[in-house]
Amino acid sequence: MDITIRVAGEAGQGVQTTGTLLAGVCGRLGLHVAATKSYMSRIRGGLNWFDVRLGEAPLCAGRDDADVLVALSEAALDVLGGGVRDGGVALYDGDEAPGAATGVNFTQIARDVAESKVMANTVATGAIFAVCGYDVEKLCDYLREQFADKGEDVAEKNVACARAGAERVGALRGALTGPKATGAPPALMTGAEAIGLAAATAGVKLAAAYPMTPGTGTFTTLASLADDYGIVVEQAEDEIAAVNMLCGATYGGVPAMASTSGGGFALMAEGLSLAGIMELPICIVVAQRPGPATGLPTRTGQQDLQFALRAGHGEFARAVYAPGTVAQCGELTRRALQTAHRFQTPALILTDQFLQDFQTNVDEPDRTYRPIDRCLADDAGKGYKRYAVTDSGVSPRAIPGGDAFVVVDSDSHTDAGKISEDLRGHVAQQDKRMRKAEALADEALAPEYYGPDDAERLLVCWGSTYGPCREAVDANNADRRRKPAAMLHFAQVWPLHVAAARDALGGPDEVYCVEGNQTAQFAALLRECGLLDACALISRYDGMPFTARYILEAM
Amino acid sequence: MDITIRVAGEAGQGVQTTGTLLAGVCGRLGLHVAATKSYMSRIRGGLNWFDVRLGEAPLCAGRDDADVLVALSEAALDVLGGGVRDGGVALYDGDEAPGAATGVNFTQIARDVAESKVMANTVATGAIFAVCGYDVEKLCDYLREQFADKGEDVAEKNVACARAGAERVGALRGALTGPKATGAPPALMTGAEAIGLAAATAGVKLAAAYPMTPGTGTFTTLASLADDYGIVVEQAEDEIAAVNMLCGATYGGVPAMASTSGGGFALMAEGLSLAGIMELPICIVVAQRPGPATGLPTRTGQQDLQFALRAGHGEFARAVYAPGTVAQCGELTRRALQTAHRFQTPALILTDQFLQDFQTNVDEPDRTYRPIDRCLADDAGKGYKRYAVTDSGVSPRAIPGGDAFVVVDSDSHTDAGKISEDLRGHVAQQDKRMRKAEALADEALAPEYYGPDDAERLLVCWGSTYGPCREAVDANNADRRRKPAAMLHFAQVWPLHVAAARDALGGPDEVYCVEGNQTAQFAALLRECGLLDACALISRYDGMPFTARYILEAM
Amino acid sequence: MLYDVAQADTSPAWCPGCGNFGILKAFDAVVEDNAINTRTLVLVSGIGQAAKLPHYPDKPVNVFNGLHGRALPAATGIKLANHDLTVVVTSGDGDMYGEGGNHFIHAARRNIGVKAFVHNNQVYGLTKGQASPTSEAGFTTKIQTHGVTSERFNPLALAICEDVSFVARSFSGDREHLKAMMSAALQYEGFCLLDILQPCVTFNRLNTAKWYKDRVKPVGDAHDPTDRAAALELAFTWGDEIPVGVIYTSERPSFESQQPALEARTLVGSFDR
Amino acid sequence: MLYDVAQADTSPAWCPGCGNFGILKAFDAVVEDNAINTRTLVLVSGIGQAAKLPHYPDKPVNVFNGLHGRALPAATGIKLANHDLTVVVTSGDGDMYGEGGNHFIHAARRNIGVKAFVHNNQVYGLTKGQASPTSEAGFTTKIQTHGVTSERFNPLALAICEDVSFVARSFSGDREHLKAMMSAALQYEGFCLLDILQPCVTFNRLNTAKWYKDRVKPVGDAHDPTDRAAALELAFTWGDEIPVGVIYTSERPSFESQQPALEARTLVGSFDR
Ligand SMILES: Cc1ncc(C[n+]2csc(CCOP(=O)(O)OP(=O)(O)O)c2C)c(N)n1
Ligand SMILES: Cc1ncc(C[n+]2csc(CCOP(=O)(O)OP(=O)(O)O)c2C)c(N)n1
Ligand code: SF4
Ligand code: SF4
Ligand SMILES: [Mg+2]
Ligand SMILES: [Mg+2]
Repeated sequence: MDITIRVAGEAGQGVQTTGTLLAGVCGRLGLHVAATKSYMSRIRGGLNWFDVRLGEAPLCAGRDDADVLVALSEAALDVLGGGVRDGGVALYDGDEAPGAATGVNFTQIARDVAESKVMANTVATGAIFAVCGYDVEKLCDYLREQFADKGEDVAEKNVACARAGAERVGALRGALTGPKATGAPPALMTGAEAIGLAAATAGVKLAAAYPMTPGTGTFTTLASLADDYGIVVEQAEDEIAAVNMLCGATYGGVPAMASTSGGGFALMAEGLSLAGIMELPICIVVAQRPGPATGLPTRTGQQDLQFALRAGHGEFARAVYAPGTVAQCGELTRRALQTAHRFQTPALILTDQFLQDFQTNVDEPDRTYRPIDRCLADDAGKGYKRYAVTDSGVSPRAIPGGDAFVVVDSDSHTDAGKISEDLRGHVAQQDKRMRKAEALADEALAPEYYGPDDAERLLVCWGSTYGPCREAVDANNADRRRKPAAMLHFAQVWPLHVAAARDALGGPDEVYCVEGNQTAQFAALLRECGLLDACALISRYDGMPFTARYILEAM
Repeated sequence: MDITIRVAGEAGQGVQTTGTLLAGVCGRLGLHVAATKSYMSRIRGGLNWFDVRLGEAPLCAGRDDADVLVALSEAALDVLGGGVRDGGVALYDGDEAPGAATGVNFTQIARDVAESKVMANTVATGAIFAVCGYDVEKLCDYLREQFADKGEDVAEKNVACARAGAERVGALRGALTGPKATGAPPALMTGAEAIGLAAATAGVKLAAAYPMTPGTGTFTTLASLADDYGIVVEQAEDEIAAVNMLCGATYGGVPAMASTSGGGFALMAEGLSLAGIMELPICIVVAQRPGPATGLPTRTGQQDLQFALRAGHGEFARAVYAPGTVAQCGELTRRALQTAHRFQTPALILTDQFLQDFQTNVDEPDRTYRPIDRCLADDAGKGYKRYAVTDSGVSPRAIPGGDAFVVVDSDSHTDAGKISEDLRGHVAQQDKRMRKAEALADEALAPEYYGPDDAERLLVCWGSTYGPCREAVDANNADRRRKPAAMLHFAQVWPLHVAAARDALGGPDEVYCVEGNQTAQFAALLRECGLLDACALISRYDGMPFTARYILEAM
Repeated sequence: MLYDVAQADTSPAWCPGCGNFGILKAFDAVVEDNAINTRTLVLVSGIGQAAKLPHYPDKPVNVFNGLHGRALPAATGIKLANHDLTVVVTSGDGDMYGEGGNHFIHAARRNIGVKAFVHNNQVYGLTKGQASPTSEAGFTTKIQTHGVTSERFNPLALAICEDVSFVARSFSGDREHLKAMMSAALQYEGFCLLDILQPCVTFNRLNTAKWYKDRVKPVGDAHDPTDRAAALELAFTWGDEIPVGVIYTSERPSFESQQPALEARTLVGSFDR
Repeated sequence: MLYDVAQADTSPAWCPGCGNFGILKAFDAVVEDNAINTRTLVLVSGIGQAAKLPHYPDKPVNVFNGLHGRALPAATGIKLANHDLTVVVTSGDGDMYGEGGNHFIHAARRNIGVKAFVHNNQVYGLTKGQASPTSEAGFTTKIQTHGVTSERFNPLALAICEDVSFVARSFSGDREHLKAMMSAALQYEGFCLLDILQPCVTFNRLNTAKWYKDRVKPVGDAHDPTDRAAALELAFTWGDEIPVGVIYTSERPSFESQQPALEARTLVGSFDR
């Protein structure tokens, strides 16, 4: 049992504020929440929507249609009105609503009740509460708490607005029955925030980035945490500067991270290669959006997998993670940082607009500072050689400022880091570095199998498609007429856990690769790795996220 | 029957001048010449060598060992002395030669004969002529011709030097029997020059690049041809500027080209993606060298294949050529430019230090200006839509300045090129663009099969390994005890001619992939394309080019 | 289910009250008043709110809306391909001075015949309000939580130091002045920098229209724009008074006028020879 | 068959007579004379002939020899990670003003506490003699076959315009002067630009040691380096006389001194908290 409330309107009309308030209070009440954002690349006007899906069990994706549409503009009603399911409710911020919608003039009510246009979002939230049959007083409590530091007046005005909104829906009160609170964890978090928080607690000390949607959310989160965790946050002049700052900072001894999107990542490719040869543990969040070039800057997609796997000239080891859930965003950020430091090589976190903005309940996040192990050699001194040749390929790593002199070079170098054109030494160093790739492969995360053991259909996916695929599996299996299905999700896309993948891929007859791109990039990778011959494809590259329905229909 | 003369010494000692003179005169005499360069990333000192291989039949690779070593420094003798084959000759530029070498003090002779240190290279060439049993007077004729515009005095001094050099080898005169002239085409050309000349004759009008070894040779060639062909040659402030200048110039209506190497190409990845969405026919020469990062800047390798295939965010069509010979450098440059224009999408030419510097006989190159077809729509006018949706995916292309307004955008756009967030329109345009990938695949060059039909062993290769592989095939097949072998060379690595490749790969039992990288990147591509399962690998990544011997020993 | 959002994709995508409107209107008027041949006019931009301008003029024009930060090299390529075209770059401060800073230096050094109209709102608009290279010290944002500490980038000074043909400043709120500056820039052969103060009503609450209006002051007739020292002095003047007008001009020949290959005809004109 | 070329890979990889030797010797002397703790000294460079310097000092030092053009952001990262380190960038004119131009602008804007010693030989040495951003107009090369037409980049002027802590020029041929300038730069907190005229005996036949020697002229005692206009005047002086010495100084605080996170300790010192 779940319902979706879609708040829609122009940028600047309060779509985001209303949605955030609604999601926040519902989380606090113990409802399972999944909020998704759809917006245009503009600051005012256009059509944005914010979906708050509520349920009695964990939710990990959005839906195509909505139960409640709160339209703040006419265009919102025009475009999205058809997406309200039969029996659903459409509210319109105006006195006369076109078509089947009900006019509730949130803005006017806010003006009347509180002499404030901006509180229209509270009015709307009150109205939504009433329509879904929730007790508006619970919303009022939440508002009092939220506005506590803004003074009683502001709080009470908001309370009055909420009540007025609830009242004014009239006959629509209780038109729908919202899911019951089932004690879901009250804290909500987005993917972008989860990455940022995990980075801060894991000890990232320099966040250097250049703003780029949808990577910016993580950068902003790190900025908001900077004072608490002692982080220097610097907006670089461009992405090239950012990646080279990371290289410098990690050389200097602190974990460092950047967030960006495809175009910015493209500019970082040379720096990635630098981290490869210098063996620096830099970490980059690549939040995908549809390309090529500027493409659709505020939409989602999974088109940069193959690019992320090969970006940078020359050959070097890397780890590429692709979290599927908000929780994984946190876990894998920590893991990426730790892996980068253990193996002294770059790690990428491949996410996308959908997951960056996806907001859901999380267990109260552990905010304690618990830095990763930087894996430094503490006994380095005279005669220290930064690139000593070892069996594992990992050389003892020291940082400058101590007893050892630390010499690193982008040229081919000796084991002491000195520039060198010794061809044999070059091979020795190249072999040493590439041995780390083997060790990395041994550590690769096994893909997660979800579904019955005897599934006949398998949805193979990676990254943010976890949620929709998992829901598609559940929906498929709920229907007895359909062949049983399972999901195989890769949260690490490089290196692959070959044995586990082979195992899981061997069973089912029908294998589908679900990917947010046109050329089936992950399927290509599986073929390249000898893991899969042919498979069916379920692809989407229109900029919108997958939903369970989309997948089910394509199966 | 072929011999290799290796001229070696410090940078700045005249290795290059001597080698070039020797190669030049031998070409003029109708000998088959293959000259290769091995040099360090420094301007003076170190150890460079220039191999001139002479034969009675076309030569397409260098050799590991040498018949004649002309050592201009002691280090040259130390390091390369062991590489002189039994019965070979080592000359040393000094009175007393260490070890088995013979001292011929070229420098002193030049001073004595011509009061000029620099003419030591002419003395050395004279000496080489004598050792190989060639008539030094033929060299003298050539010198007179070469120095005609420098005045008789200079010419005659050189002649005197050549004669003196020949004389001073004494008993070594005729120690070896050089191959006979067999009427080989007298003109010599390097890969870098062949690309540059082909670009100029094909109508490249803007060459914008940032210097980077080993790409610079092509840029320099274009600069030298600029006056003859009316080319603007601009050294960009960085590679990002270069690629964006190309985008601007091709939009403006002229073919445009850049040359670079891996690190510079990394910086161009975003611009490549721009050309993808804007559908601009830019052309980039990527001359590979070993990475990661700065790596070995003057050595050779084939490590950037996978990167070149996926560089740039988002999904778009591209063509990637990988010439195997100097002749192919010319042909494929023209083809790359024409393909880029036919399909309005970027084309890459993947070469490397070995091939850029490889110098060999070519049929008198056609220097006439014969511009490619830019495939412009000449009837574009009012209501023109740059991105009209067509079956082929190719839209009629107009350029600004005429009747049509030409609107291009890096954002997702309408068929008229206007920025647009219409998701359906986005898909329509993306589909349109990707249809070109299919057409490109239909046009792909079939790989070249060389060897007997019943070969049991197949050497699969791409790019500059053509020569060594072909020679390895010949050497293999000359030995009756060995299983017959053939070569399958891909001069286009994307898209692949799948049918032809499948056909050729199906036959032989033993398939070897010969690649100048560590991770078998082309083999991975073949696997990805379903063309090859497992295969043996012959790889080299020490910075030196393959030789037939290297391959034979690895087979 | 793919919603048909196209109809909500209204144009221009700017906020009501944004200074960009004033720039667009001035531009339209300049095209109209000077009877500029739009067939040979190319508007080039990068990415940002300002960078959308090329899509919005009244009259149709040729448009190259390229990558963030890369308008200048693209414009350079266009101008070299066909120097008969009038090439105008119209883009934001982040675009031109941040991501595009290196191209700004070198376009100035070349003195390429491109006119750069920079919508300087002292903020990153499209990405929602981060500081730009021209943000004031102390300007706080969600990234610069303790305020900007870096020195404001001084584009005028740099352009003057590199001796470009024309350097001016104007204000989006003064239509007539802005038109005059745009028209003047279009007269010059080499690189022209027109830095346009432009209020961003959404993200820049510091440098508002009023803030600018209270400060802009036309340079007097006494100013000799060929006097580099005087021009630099004006370029450094920023506070209670902000000079607007033609700050600097130079006789240095344009890049394209010194290219042997362009003497007889344009590159595109010589393609078929 | 892989020849063992290692033994021929002698060090330094510079041409005999190159101005880089003078810079290296001055640097070694400064380290020696000032008893600089080399354990907390990091030399950062990009790629080029100049950029090899970090590998050659007498005493061992920490070295970060990064990408072409990217020394400054790397140095910024190092300084932020551990601002107790002395971070010196020693690289070429192509590296710093060509490929690295944008970082130069923004390092100056930040006033990050990094000392940039630029070996300005007015040419690209390592890639065999193309023009650099500081090449003279008319300088011909295999690429610039008709000679450079772009304006020489004026790094001093830019750094002065962006109000960095210290701007000086010296000459590799005047050891004492160069040592004095290096030592002075090491005293300042913020960004220090030391542009060092350096003959390239192989590729620059125009700006030879003699050419420089004939022209360099120490700025007199009368010059007040805190006077921006006077400093700019000197920055523009280039011809029969080329001023060397401390051109400009500023009291502007360094970037790192304004970072709240760095108040108590270095980032690296706070990692384990
Ligand atoms: C390579 C790259 N990095 C980052 C971005 C994201 N981005 C788009 S516009 C912009 C800044 C815009 O600022 P400005 O140029 O001042 O324009 P405004 O929106 O203020 O008019 C940024 C950072 C991008 N599109 N491409
Ligand atoms: C991205 C990239 N582009 C180009 C190069 C090639 N490259 C190496 S050094 C150099 C120029 C060096 O000039 P400069 O910095 O002045 O140093 P110099 O050799 O003159 O001391 C270039 C273009 C490179 N290494 N990386
Ligand atoms: S965000 Fe600022 S600059 Fe952009 S349109 Fe809105 S007001 Fe104008
Ligand atoms: S090429 Fe020039 S700068 Fe480089 S080492 Fe030689 S003389 Fe010095
Ligand atoms: Mg702006
Ligand atoms: Mg230089």
